Amino acid sequence: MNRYVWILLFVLGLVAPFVVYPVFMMKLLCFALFALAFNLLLGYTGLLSFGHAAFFGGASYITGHLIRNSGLTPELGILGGTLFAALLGYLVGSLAIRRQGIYFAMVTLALAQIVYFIALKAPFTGGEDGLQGIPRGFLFGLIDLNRVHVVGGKPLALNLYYFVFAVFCLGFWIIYRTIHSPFGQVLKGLRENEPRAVSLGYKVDRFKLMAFVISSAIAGLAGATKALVFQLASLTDVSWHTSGEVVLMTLLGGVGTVLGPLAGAFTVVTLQSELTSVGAWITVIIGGIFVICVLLFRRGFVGELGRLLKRSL
Amino acid sequence: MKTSFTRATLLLAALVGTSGMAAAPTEKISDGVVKIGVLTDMSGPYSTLGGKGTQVAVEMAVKDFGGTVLGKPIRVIGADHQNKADIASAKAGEWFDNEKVDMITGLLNSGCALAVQKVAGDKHRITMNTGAASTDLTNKASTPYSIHYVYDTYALGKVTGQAVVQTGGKSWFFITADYAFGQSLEGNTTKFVTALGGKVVGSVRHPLATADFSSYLLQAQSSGAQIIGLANAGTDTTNAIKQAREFGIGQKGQKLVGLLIFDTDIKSLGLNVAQGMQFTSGFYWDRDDASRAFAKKFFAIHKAMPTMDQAGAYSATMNYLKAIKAVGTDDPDAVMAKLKAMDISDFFAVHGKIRVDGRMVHDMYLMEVKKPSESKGEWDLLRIVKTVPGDEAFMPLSESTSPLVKK
Amino acid sequence: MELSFQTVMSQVMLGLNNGVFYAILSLGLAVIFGLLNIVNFVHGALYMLGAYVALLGYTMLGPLLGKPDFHLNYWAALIVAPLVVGLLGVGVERTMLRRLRKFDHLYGLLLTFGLALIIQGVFTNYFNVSGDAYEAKPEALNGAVNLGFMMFPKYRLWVIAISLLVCFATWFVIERTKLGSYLRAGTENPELVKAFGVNVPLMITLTYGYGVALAAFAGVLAAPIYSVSPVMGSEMIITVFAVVVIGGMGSIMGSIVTGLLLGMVEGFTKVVYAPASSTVIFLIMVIVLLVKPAGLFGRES
Amino acid sequence: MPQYILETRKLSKEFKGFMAVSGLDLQVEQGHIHALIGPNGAGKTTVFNLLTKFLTPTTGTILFKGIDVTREKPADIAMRGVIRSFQISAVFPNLTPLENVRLALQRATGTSYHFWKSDHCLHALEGQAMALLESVGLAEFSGEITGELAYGRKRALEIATTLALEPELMLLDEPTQGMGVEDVEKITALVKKASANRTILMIEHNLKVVATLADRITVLQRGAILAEGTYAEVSQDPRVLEAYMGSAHA
Repeated sequence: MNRYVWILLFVLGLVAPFVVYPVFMMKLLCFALFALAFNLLLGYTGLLSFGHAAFFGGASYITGHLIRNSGLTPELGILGGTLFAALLGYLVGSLAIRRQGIYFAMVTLALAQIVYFIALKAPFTGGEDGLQGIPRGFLFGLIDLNRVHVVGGKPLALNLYYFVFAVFCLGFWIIYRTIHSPFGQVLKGLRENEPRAVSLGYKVDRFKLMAFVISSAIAGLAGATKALVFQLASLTDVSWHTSGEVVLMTLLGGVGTVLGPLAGAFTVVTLQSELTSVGAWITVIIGGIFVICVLLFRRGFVGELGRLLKRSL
Repeated sequence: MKTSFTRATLLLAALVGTSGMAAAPTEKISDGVVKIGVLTDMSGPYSTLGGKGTQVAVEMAVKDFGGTVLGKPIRVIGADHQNKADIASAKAGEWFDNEKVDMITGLLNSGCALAVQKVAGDKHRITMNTGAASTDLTNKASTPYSIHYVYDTYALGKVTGQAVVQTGGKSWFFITADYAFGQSLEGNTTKFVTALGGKVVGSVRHPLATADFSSYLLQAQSSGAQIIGLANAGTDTTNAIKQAREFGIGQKGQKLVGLLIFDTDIKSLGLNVAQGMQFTSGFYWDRDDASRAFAKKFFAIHKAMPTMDQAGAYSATMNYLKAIKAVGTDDPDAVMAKLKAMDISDFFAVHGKIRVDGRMVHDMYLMEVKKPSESKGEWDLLRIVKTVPGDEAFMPLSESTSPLVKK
Repeated sequence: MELSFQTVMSQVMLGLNNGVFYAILSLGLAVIFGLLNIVNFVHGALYMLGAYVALLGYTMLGPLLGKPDFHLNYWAALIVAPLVVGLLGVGVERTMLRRLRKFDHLYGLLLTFGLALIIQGVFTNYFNVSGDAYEAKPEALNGAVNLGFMMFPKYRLWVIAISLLVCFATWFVIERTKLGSYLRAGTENPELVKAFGVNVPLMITLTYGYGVALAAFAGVLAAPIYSVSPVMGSEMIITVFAVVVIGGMGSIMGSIVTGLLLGMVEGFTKVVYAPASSTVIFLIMVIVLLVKPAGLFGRES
Repeated sequence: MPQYILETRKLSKEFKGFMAVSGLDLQVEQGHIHALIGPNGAGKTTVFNLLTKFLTPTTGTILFKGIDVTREKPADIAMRGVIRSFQISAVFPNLTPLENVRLALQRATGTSYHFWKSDHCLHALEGQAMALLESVGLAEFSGEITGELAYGRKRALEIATTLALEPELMLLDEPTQGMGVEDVEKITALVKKASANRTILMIEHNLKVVATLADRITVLQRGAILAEGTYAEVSQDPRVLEAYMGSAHA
C-alpha cells in the first residue's frame, strides 16, 4: 500500500490526543488492535473464533493483577498478560483446531464461557465489580504514566497516550508482518483451499495453531493495554458480547483487509461513545448495521473501497 | 472530534513547556456554568428503577432550584453507561475533562460506580451516588469527593435482618445471586441475624440472570428454614418470588424476604403474588405530604412513581446546588465541606447527614407489600412498617475502612 | 443437601421442565440448520417475541381495537403467537436470508445476530426490562398436583406434556412421512427434489417459518412461569446453541433428547454446585465435541 | 522383477457396512503412467483418498518405495513426494497463479513458519515459478486472479503447482474432466511432458486419453480389481467390455 497513507495515518495517530479525547482515542486503539488480531484468524486463516474475548479479557485481568497486587511495572504487567493470552490461546487453539467451521466457532465459544466463569469466581477478579483501581505506575520504573499535561486548558494524559500508541504500533506491525510473511502466505493458502494446502505437504494444524496463538497473544496485548488505560478489568471484557463485538468490527471494516479492522473498530467505538444518550436504541442501531452490512456490503467499508480502487488495502 | 484540526495544531504549539495540573480557578463558578451529569443504566436491567427517570428527577431539581445558581446557568446531561465499567469510566473522564461536568449522579451498578468514583477522585470532582449498593463505595474506595446517597447492602441487610428476627424469623435459608453484591447482602444480613440469636441453615448461590428458581426454592423448602432470604435483585428476585408462589412456597410456615426490592419490582409482580413480603427501602413516595407532592409532580412527567434512586437523585442535586449557593463557589473542596456540614432534610431524607466517609445517613424504612384488598390505586403498593433512624441503619464509622476516617 | 429419593425425583421433574424448553427451542434451530444451513441467532429474540404477543394480546389488544374488555386468552395465544412470529419468519426468509444462500453460512449467523439485536433493542425501549407478569394463566391449570414425592404445579405438567407432544410430532413428520423425506432430500439435492415437482424455495420458506413458530410457541408456554422481559431470549439462546451442538447440528432426535438430558444435568448441578449451573453445559459441550466431533447424535461427514 | 514405487496389500475401506474398497492389491511401477479406470462408484477416488491419507484404511497396508506408510498423515505423504490433484480443480482462487505455484515452491525453502520475515524473501522463487507457468502455457496469466481463469487453465495451473514440488509420484484425479476437445489435448500433452522422470497414477474417464498415455491400466469395479494390463490387453478383456467399455466405446 501507498507509503504516504501509512505516514498520514501515523501522523494522525501522533496528533490525535490534541483533537480527540485521549481516553477515547486509547480505547479505540485497544479495540482496533483487538480487531486486527481477530482478523488475522478470520480474514487470513479462515477461522471464526467466537470466543476471542477470553484472550482480550483474560490478559486484562492478569495484567491488572500483576501490576496491582504483585507491584510489577506496567510494561512487565502487559508482557505477563500477553504471555498468559498466548498460553491460553495455545490451550484453546489445540482443542478447537481439531474441529472445523461452525463447530470450531462453538468450541471457542464454549471455552470462552468457561473462562468467563473462572473470571467470575476466581478470588482476585472482584466478581462482577471487576478488578478496580489498577495503578498505571512508572514505565520502566522511570516514566510516570499518570502525568497529565495541560494543553490549551485541557488536561491530557500524553505519557499514557504515547505509550498506548507505541504498543498499538508494535502490535500492528506484528500483525502486518505476519500477514506479509512466508507464514502468512501459507495461511492464505489454507484459508482458500485447505485440502490442497494439505496435499502440498503443509501440516495445516500446526499453521492454524500458530496463527491462533499469535492472534490470541495480540488480542491479549490489546486487553492488557486496555486494563492500564481504564485502570480496571471487568467481566464485560470476557463476555460473549465482546466476542460478538469484535466480529462486528471486523466484518464492518472488511474481513481480510489490513485497514478494515481499524475502520470497523473506529466506527463501533465511536457509535458506542456518541450514542450513550439514546438508551436502548444503540442496540437497534448496531443490529441494523449488522443487517445492512451483511445484506449490502459483505466486504465491509475497506473491502468495498478496495474493490472500487482495484487494490487490496 | 469536536475541535477543529487547525485548533489542534495551535494546541500542539502550545504544548511546548506546559505540564502539571491546572491552576485553581479564580472565578466563582468554573467555566461559567454548573454542569450535572446523569450517568446510569438507561437501557439495561436496571433502567426501570433508574434510567431516564433519574435524569427526569435531576432536571426537575434544577428547574425547581430556578435554573441558575450564583447567576450562572445550570445544565444537565445524561448518558447510558450500559453497565460496562469501561464505558462509564471513559464517559466520566470525558465529561470532567472536556464537558467541564462538575458533579455526576445516578451510577446504578457497583462496578460502574466504583470505576467512576475512582476517576472523579483522581480529578477532584464530585460523585453523588444514588443507585449502587456496594459498601466499598464508602469504605476502601471512598474519596474526599464521593457521596453515597441512598442505601447500601449493610443498611438493607441490617434493617431487614433485625426486623425479621425480632418478629420470630430465627432460621434462614439464603438464595443468593453469585456475585459480589449478592454475597455482600447475604453476609451483612447473616451478621445481624446471628447477632440476635438467629441462625442460617443453608444457602445456595445462583448465577446472575437465572430464569428458573424452582430448584433453589425446593432446596430452601426442604431445609425447613422459617425465612427464605432473597439476596439478589431485579428479575432474579421477581422470578424467584413468582415461582415460590407457583410452588406454594412461602405461604405456609415459611416466609419469603427480599433484601433489595424496588417499588417497580412490586409493580411488575402484582400485589397478588407479592403481598405480605417485607423489605427495606430508603424512600417511599406515599410516606408524607412532602413525598407525595414530589411524587405527583414526578408522575406527571415520567408516568411512574419515583423509586428511591430517582427521588434520591432529586434530593442530591437540590442539596448540591444549595451548597454551591451557600459557599458562593462551585469549587469541589468547598462544596464538599459544606455538604458534609449541612443538615439534609427534605421530602426524601429525614435527618440526613453526610459523614466524613461520604455516607449519607438518613432514616430507612421497613416496608411491607399490601394485600390487593388494601390497595386503593395502581401505585398504592406498600406500607411503612417501621422507621429505622439512620444511625442505627448504616454502618457505624467505627467499623469503616475508609481512608478518610481517622482512627 | 443429601440426595434422597425425594430430592432426586423432584430435581428430575424440574430438570425435565427446563429441558422441554431447551428441546423445543433447539428442535427449531435443528430444523432450520438442517434445511437452510443457517445458525439462527434470532431464535432467542423470537422466543421472547412469542411471549410478548401473548402478553400484549392479553393486555393491549382490546384497548387497541376499541374494545377494552377483549383479552386474547392463553389458548388463543398458543395459536396466534406462533402464527404471527411464523409469518414474520417467512418475511425474513423471503427478503433477507434467501439472498445469502450462496454465501458462506457465517453470513446467515451474522444477519440473524443483527436481527436479534434489533428486536431486543426495540422491546427494551418500550417495555420493562425487569419483566412484566403474564396474568392469563387459565384457571384449569392453577394449583398443584401431588406426585407423591413433591407438589408439582399443574401448569408445569401441562408444559411438559404439550412440549413433548409437539417435539415428537415434529420428529415424526420429518423422519417418518413423505413430506419429511422431501424436506430431507431437499437439503441434500435440491435439483433432484425440484424434478419431482416440489417447490423447493417455498418448502424452505415454510420450514423456516415453522422453526421460528416453535420458538414463539415456547415463548407463550414460558410466559406464565417466567417474567416476560426483552432479555429473556438473549439469556437463553447461547445455552440452546450449546444444546444443538452437543446433540449434533441438524439432528432432529438429537436435539430433542439432548435438550431433555441437559435440562436434567443443569438441574442436578443446581443442587450439587449451583454457581456452575449456567456453565456446566459448555463444559459438556467441549468434552462431547472432543470425543464425538459431530455431537452425540450427529453423523460424521 | 519390476520395481514398484507404490504398492497396496489387501487395502480395504468400509463405510457403515458398505465396502467402498475391498482387498485391493495395486502395484504401480516406477516411471509408468498408470491409469485407474472404472464405472462410477467403483471406488477410484476413495483409493486416492486412502493413498494420500485423507481417509484411513479399515484394513490393509500401503507401501511407498517399500516403506510402510499406512499410518502417516496427509502432509507426511506429501513430504515423501506423493502429490495429488483433486477431482474438482484444486487451486487457491484468490491468489494469483504465480502465488499458487510459489506457495508450492515455498515449502522446500523451510521458511514457512517464519512469521517474522517479510515475504520479499519469496521473490527469489518467482523465476522458477514463472518457468513452471511457462511450461503449462500460463505465463501470460501469472498476475490474474486465479478464480477468474477458465476451467482448463485452472487444471493446468494445478499441474504446474504439483510439478513445483518435484513429486516422485503424481496422483491426478480426472485431469481432463469437463473439458472441451482442445483443452483435453493440451492437458494430455502436459501430462505426457510431466511424466518424464516420474511416476503418474491417474484416474481418467476419457479412454482416448488413457489409450494415449497409460503404460498400464487397472480396471476397478465395486472396490476390487476387475482387470489389469496394457490398453490393448484390457480393452480385449470380455469382462471389462461387459462391465464398462461396451457402452463407453459405442
